[in-house]
Amino acid sequence: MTTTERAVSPVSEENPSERVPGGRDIWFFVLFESAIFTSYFCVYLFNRTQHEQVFLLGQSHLLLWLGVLETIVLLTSSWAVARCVQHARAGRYDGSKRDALLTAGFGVLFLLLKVGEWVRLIHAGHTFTSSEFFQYFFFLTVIHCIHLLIGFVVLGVLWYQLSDQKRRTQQTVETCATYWHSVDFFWVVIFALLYVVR
Amino acid sequence: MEDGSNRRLFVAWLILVAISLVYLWIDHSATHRGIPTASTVVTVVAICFALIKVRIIMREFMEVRGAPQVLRRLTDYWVLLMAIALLGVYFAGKAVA
Amino acid sequence: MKQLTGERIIFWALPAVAIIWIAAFFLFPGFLPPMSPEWSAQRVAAFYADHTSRVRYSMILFNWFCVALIPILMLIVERMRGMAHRTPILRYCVIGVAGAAPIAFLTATIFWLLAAFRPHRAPSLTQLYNDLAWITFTCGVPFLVALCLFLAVAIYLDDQAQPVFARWVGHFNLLIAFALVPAGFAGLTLTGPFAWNGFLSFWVKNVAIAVWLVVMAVVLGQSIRRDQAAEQISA
Amino acid sequence: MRRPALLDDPKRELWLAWYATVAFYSLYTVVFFIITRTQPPGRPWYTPTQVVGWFASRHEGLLIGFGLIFILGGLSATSIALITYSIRRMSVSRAFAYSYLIIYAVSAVPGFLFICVAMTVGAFRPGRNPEILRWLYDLGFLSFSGTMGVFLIGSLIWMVAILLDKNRVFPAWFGYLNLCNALTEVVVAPSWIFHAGVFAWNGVIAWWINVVVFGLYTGAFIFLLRNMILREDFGTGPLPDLLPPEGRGRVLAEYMSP
Repeated sequence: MTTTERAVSPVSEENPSERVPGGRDIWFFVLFESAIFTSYFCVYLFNRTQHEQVFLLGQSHLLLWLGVLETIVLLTSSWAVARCVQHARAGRYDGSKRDALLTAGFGVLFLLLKVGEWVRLIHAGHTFTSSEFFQYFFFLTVIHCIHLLIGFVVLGVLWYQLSDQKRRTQQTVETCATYWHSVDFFWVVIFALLYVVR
Repeated sequence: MEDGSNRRLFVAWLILVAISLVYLWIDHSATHRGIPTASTVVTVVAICFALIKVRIIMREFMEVRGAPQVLRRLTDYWVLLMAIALLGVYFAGKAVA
Repeated sequence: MKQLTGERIIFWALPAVAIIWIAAFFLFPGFLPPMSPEWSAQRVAAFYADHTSRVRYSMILFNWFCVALIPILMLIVERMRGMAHRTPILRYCVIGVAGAAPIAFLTATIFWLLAAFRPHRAPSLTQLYNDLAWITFTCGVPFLVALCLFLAVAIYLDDQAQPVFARWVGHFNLLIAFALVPAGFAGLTLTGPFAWNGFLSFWVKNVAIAVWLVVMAVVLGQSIRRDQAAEQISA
Repeated sequence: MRRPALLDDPKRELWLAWYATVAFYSLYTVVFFIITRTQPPGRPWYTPTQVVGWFASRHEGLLIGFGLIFILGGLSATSIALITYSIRRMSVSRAFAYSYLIIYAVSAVPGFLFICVAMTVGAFRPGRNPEILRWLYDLGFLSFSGTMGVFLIGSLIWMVAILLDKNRVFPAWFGYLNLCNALTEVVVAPSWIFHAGVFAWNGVIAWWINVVVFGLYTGAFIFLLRNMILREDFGTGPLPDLLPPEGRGRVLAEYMSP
């Protein structure tokens, strides 16, 4: 079914109300990967209720404002890539490329903040093996950062697409953006679960 | 029209940032003398806010708003499913503990 | 022409490989007769303490021999190109096991060499290395079995007037695969024909491997010679 | 004597490899889950005495089950070969196909021969020092689950090939499923660190969730490989769409006629 769909799909100027942004296949990934993440979250939440004090104590060592800042940085990069898609659709590739750079820039900023946070925690003696809360903390943040690193490769593909007229297809641009947004919303949930949930 | 959709993205971003900032205040309400305390209300609100943000990201940033109905429905059900799973496990865990 | 020259060099390295193999077999003090799995830890430790040098030198040779098999197996893969197959898939199957089969035996030599490296350690540890070596050596045949099965299928499907390997080579490979089967169950018993020193698991299995190598070498040589003759006629 | 129809099928080698793949995965499941009961894995927090009991309770199962793997385990090469073939059929560099082939071919020894040897040696001499028995137990489980680099890099190679391919050999969603599978292999890594909990080698995250994803992934690729064989036209361009059963014979007949 999908193969037939792909043959028809390099759409650019179809009726927008009938178009799956980025194509169906990337949405399969978004939904499947969020199901996997949800299963991790469920395991975390369940164990959290079983050892509430340990998790609360662990949580008290996090800096909430830093988490909020990271969230805003990643949301901004997501916003930039959404603008990038719109510019590309309108044929304004210069603007599109500028927004792609902004996306990557905010992505790098997020990564730097994250690494700084890890270093701070590890120096304070909170490591992957130090307590149950930090097991989950490092697991979820690291697996998310691996998604982010893959995201940089995806942005590379996006850049490569935008920088040559012959290669450009709106579908690929949207696929890349969809991946990046999914990295963003995984973080939104991870942030709420690690920093805010009580 | 292009400016309109750009403004729409900006508004979506503003709302997302605002919800993120609300977390600071939520957190404040469940901290007693600098030590976090357990709170079901905070947990439920935090999860719901996160999933609302997920839905906004999907609708506005990922352009599900203009996608076929199947995808619109599917993503909504998916977010709903995540909410049921997370809150279900949380309350089940509470009941067991 | 150049290609066949290379293949002939690999092919005529076989006798040298065989010498290493035979030397290793006779040098290792635990093959004639094979060490019994019933030996106590003390006796195993004493064996390695008494025969340290012979174990070491024989297993170094055996280690070389295992890996020397890989180029020979690749010659067979190259012969398979001439078969009347529609797809390269059987070649991929053979390549898929051609690495693992010798490496399984290489792993066994590592355990034997470790056992002989510090023979005066606690006897239970030497016994552990000895068991790991013998089980890996005896049971580690899955890739050889699969290799024989893949070759048999490849030969049966090679339906052309002048097949690369004659049909009986296919039957022969099936027979060898069958002869290797008992060795897989050597862990089940310490005595009898299935034990690692038993008639089926040691003698039948190792003779089968030896016969397979000799027979495959002969048919490989014939096939290379035939190609060479055909090339000279066309030239 | 009549020749079986399969012998005249130009896809006979592909079908043989496919059926062998199905047979291999069935055997694998039966041996690991039923005969040896080594999956779900034993507990990593067992004391040496408990490990002795673990081996004792499945003595015959381990020896017979892994005996079957010692004989038929090499059939794993058929699925590797079929996947290598699928990548060769794509419009991508052969480097992808050969990388895939070599990764899986070489990792067979640490990936599943080690657990068979370690468990056989453990069950083979039950009177061994319990500490040593636990050493074998650890070697078995960790070598089996902990060879995560194979599936990580292997899946990524396959993913990139699928996403670049213009011959439509696999649907793109399966390319992305490879990414999901690769990411679950990252999650196995903590099993080298923890003796208990959700990240241990039998943990909810490091084992149960992964096994579900891996099962779905394996089922999907076995099904898609079958479709690929049905669609194969032995050309170098895009693979045709999958036809309904009645149409397939006609295409094959056209292909066979000179």
